[in-house]
Amino acid sequence: MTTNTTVNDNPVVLQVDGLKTYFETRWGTVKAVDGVSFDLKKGETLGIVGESGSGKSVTMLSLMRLIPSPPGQIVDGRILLEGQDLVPLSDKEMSEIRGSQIALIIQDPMTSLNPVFSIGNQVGEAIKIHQDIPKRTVVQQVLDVLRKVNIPAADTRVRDYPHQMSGGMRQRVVGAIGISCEPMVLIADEPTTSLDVTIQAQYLKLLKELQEASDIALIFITHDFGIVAKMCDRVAVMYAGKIVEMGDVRDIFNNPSHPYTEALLSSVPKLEEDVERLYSIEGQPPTLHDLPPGCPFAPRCQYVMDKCSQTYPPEFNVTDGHYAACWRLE
Amino acid sequence: MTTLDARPMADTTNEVLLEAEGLKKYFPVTKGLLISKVTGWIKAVDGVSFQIRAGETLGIVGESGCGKSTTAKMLLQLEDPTEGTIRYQGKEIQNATADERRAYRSSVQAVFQDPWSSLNPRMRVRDLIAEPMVINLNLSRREMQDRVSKLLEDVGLSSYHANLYPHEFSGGQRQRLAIARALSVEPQVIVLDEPVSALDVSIRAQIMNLLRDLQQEYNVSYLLIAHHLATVRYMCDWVAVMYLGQIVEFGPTRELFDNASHPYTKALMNAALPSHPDIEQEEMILTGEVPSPLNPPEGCRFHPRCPFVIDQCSTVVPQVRELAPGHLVSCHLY
Amino acid sequence: MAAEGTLVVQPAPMPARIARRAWQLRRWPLIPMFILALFIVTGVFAPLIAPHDPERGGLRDRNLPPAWEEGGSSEFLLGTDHLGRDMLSRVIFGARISLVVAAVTLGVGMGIGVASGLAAGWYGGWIDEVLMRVVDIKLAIPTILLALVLVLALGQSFLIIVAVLAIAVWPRFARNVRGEVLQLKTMDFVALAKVAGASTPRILFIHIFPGVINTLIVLATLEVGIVILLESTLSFLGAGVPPPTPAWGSMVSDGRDRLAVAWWISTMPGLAIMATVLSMNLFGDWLRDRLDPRLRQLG
Amino acid sequence: MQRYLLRRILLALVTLLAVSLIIFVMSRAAGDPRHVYLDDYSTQEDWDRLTASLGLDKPYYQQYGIFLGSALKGDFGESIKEGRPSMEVIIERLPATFQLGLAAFAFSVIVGVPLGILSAVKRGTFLDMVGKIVALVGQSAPVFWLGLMLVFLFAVRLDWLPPYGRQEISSIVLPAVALGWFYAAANLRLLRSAMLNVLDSEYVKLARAKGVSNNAVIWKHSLRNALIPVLTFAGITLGSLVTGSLVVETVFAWPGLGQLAIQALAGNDYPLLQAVVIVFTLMYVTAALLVDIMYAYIDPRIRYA
Repeated sequence: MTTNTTVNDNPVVLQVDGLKTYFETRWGTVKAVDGVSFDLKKGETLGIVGESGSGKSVTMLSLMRLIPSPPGQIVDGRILLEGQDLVPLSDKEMSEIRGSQIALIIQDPMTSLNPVFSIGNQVGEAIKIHQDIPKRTVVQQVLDVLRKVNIPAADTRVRDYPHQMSGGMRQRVVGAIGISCEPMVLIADEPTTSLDVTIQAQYLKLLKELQEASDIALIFITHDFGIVAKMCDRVAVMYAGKIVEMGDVRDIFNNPSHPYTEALLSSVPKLEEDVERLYSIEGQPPTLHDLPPGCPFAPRCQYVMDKCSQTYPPEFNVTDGHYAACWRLE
Repeated sequence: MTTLDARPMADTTNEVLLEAEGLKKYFPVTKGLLISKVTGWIKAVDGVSFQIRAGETLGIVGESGCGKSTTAKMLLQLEDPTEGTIRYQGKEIQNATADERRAYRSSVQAVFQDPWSSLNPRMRVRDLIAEPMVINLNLSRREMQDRVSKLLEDVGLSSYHANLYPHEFSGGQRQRLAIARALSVEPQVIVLDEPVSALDVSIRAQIMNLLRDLQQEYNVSYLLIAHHLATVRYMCDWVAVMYLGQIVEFGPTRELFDNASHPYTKALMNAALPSHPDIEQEEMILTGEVPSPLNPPEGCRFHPRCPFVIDQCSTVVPQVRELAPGHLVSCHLY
Repeated sequence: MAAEGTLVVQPAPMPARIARRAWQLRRWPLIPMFILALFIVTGVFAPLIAPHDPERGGLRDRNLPPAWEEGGSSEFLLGTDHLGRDMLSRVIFGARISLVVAAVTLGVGMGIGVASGLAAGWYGGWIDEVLMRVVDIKLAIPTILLALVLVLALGQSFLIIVAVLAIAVWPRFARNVRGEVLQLKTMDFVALAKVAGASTPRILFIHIFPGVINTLIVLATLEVGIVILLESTLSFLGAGVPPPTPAWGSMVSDGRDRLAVAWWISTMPGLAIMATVLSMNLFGDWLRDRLDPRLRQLG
Repeated sequence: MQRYLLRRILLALVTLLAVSLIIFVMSRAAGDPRHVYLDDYSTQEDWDRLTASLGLDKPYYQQYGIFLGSALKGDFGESIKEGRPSMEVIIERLPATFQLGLAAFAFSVIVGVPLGILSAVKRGTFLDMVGKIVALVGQSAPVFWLGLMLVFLFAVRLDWLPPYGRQEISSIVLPAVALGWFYAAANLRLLRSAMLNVLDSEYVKLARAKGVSNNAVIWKHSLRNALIPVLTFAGITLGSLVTGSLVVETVFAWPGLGQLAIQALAGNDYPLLQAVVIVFTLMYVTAALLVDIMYAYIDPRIRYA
């Protein structure tokens, strides 16, 4: 496990401040991301945990400025990458930043590579766009980066097409594209959900090594606390478009302070020990249009109080750097 | 037969319901322009034996392509075994009479992974749940309705849901409907093929607990197919680990998880994600990927990826050892 | 979760559902539906609606322009043709032929197409192979040419026309139904029906066929347009329903050499064809979006 | 790839064989060919001679064999009306048909492809509207009527272009537009929906995340993928391009194969008609084969299958 004492002193590379991304749908405004703030230091790994519809993927797309518009739009907030706000940038300015300073690894290795271009072509594309270097050097760099992600026989496989590779290999290629221009921030959106366990383990190890080698700040979007436990320094738990709890990984695991975090942690079976009975969170995650006022988790919460269904709770500090939005902490 | 025979010799007294012996399923690989000819066989399942006993749960774990789902399909008669026998209450089903086959159909039901594809979107919940009863039982309309209502309540829904269509339910609720449908003919065995892996995290516990409760109430046995080890630990009495079409290790759940012995089982456990950041995991990451079942490796099938490989692994098929009562492993190290 | 990143669609609460219904109502394609209704009504009640006898005209009234042109008369709203027959009445009666031909052809073609598509998709193997080859072969022979040859060989009659057009439309039904069945076949609910002991006919009729109906409805609306176009092309070439029955295609042909003197003889029936086919297409598009946007590439 | 192509070629041959069989059966079903050549004044001797020379005294399968054998040599007998080998007549007409087909194809690509892409990219804008109208007219207006309307407008009223024939270069404009419009519409619709699908895909998302500019996303990443369904369509509807040429050539008195086919039909000229049908089929099969090769070029999943 990483020791975060060293990371703590690093400078902040990414600061997100009051981010709101809304979608206009025929059912009304969907507040997919509704006031999300966090920061990320050099070399740090932040986990963003949530279920489907929690807003974690929309957060990721907002950071990349890839929200399909219409219907979506960043309506408020700032995304500061090394002090530069990404929100007001034009498409052209943003595409210079995408892939070079902030990069993305997406979920499904089967659909995230273009079927009609060779691997080498797809990995080299970002390099060609962002670096002004001769063709020969591009080829060399492509091979280097493919070797970095441990693709065996990289010099022959560059000419392969995606359909000729296994899921694990494709995901490595997607990873290679992500790191090809040595970004400051790398966002990994559930990069291992469709991989087998042993392949997942290989991939997580690889990501860790890559991150440590060049001090990338990594954001891990996931629904699985196991990945957080294995990979992350800090974690933000999202529910219905908001961060409900955030803090150091150990603090969260040892002292989950939001009832949702607590419930999620105790609803997962454990590999290491027998569990008599899992805690089960009743009900369903809410739909994001016409959310009730107050805390969206209130209808499923075992500690619910009158206040909860009236006003959304502010963030209460639990310990230094660990806060949760729950009235119980008042 | 040198493949591992995962039929517990040990201390259970429960009656054996369903038994598989030496099950094999080979899929032909064909080649040809207009008329195709067989050029090879994919050995999806290659000699698998196990038992399912009354009221117990057997788990089969493994990665994709290990043959666990094909095994389930053979039990459900969705695929015909290439070789081997399936016995239900001591009777072989391959050469059973039509009546016995019908009895088997209603005794073995299934719940699949994808709750979106396992319910016909054009049928009302009432008809979906009743379908197995309509086919297999001779009930009056009234009895049928009463049973649908009871089933809905048993799986945590209400009888008024019977008039709705599947698209009006969430993933977790649909999985509940699928379970109600499987239970409708009061089967003895339900094959659960990855029943929770497509669901949201907060819903998984609901469904796992529901399945455990229903097992008590209906005294039904489960065959659980899964890739997630912790789920298997929570749900099962017995666990079989499969690799490339064969069972490599088998035992009572607790024994197997505490004393995992086959290198593949160990690797799976180490690759699984920890439940707390302080849990130190042994660094044992397998290299390479699962080889093609078209030409499985000689000797022990795991040897090309095995960190503890010794000379004989590549030539000799390992013997099966019993390490503890009921705990079997197929490996040269023991 | 498979749907990660998209918004979860859950049963919407009642008010929202009502709102959605209203929203959909507002998007009904009113104009195309009105034209289609007009087409069907005039087709069925042609003798009651038409102001004149479509097959008789007076030599005195030859080549009269439509009412709004100079020299037009309000007696012949759309003018008259070279034999002095009322264009409006002829267009109205033409709807009848198109309607009947389209309905019968579609019925026959769809029946054959669905049956063979179901068989090919479900059983696969050589049935599938043979069927798809037949479809390929059919596509290789130009429909119109095949129709012309058949009409020439077997004589010009309503039955022959319908048979020829049915031959033209069934492959598309077969191909699409087959594709749909192949996909439905892999759905878990089909496997579960087998597990429950359902017989093949039960699976085909309770689980597979209803899944194909949407596709069929949409495809049928699109094919109606194609049938009408084919029928009019045949009658334009003189191989359609035999004269003097007024068919739109042959009416266009009548005006061919008179464009300079009486442009309306060709224009009016052509507009009728286009309006009908256009409405069918718009209606089909709308239906498809409503029933299943997945079918967008149908064809 | 080789196996894929080999299979395609084999299937094309099977198709040709089947079509030849259909033609043979139909020509026999259409009536006794001897009646076409001989009239009431011919003698029994004439009959017998013709019977022997046409091979009508032999069993049907042998007759088919003879038919096939001479067809392979390009010999379809003499055209009744022209009194010379059918193939000769056809070869004279081929250039005109090719010209028209190519011009129509060019029109359909030049109009359909850019409009299809732009309507997808600029969905809901004025351009999309224009695309929609072009597509709807192309799909709904009968080709023959569209042709006549073009003649009426551009030849009769405006007198810009010749109404029919093949004398001047400008003669080709109207028939090409009339014939090409339907395919332009089809290309447009297919490309638009395929582009919309592709633009929504994960790999386009990843390409954008790499920093690929909007234009490169559209022209490089999306178009090639979106062309796959368009090509599939082209493969299965080339047959109707031929059909269309029958009608258009008739409307515009364009001296090509289509017009020849209609003339052959009208004149009961069976040997000529058979030849025309076979040539049409051959053209279709070849075009479909070309599409299959293109397909393999565009989609590596086929190339390396």
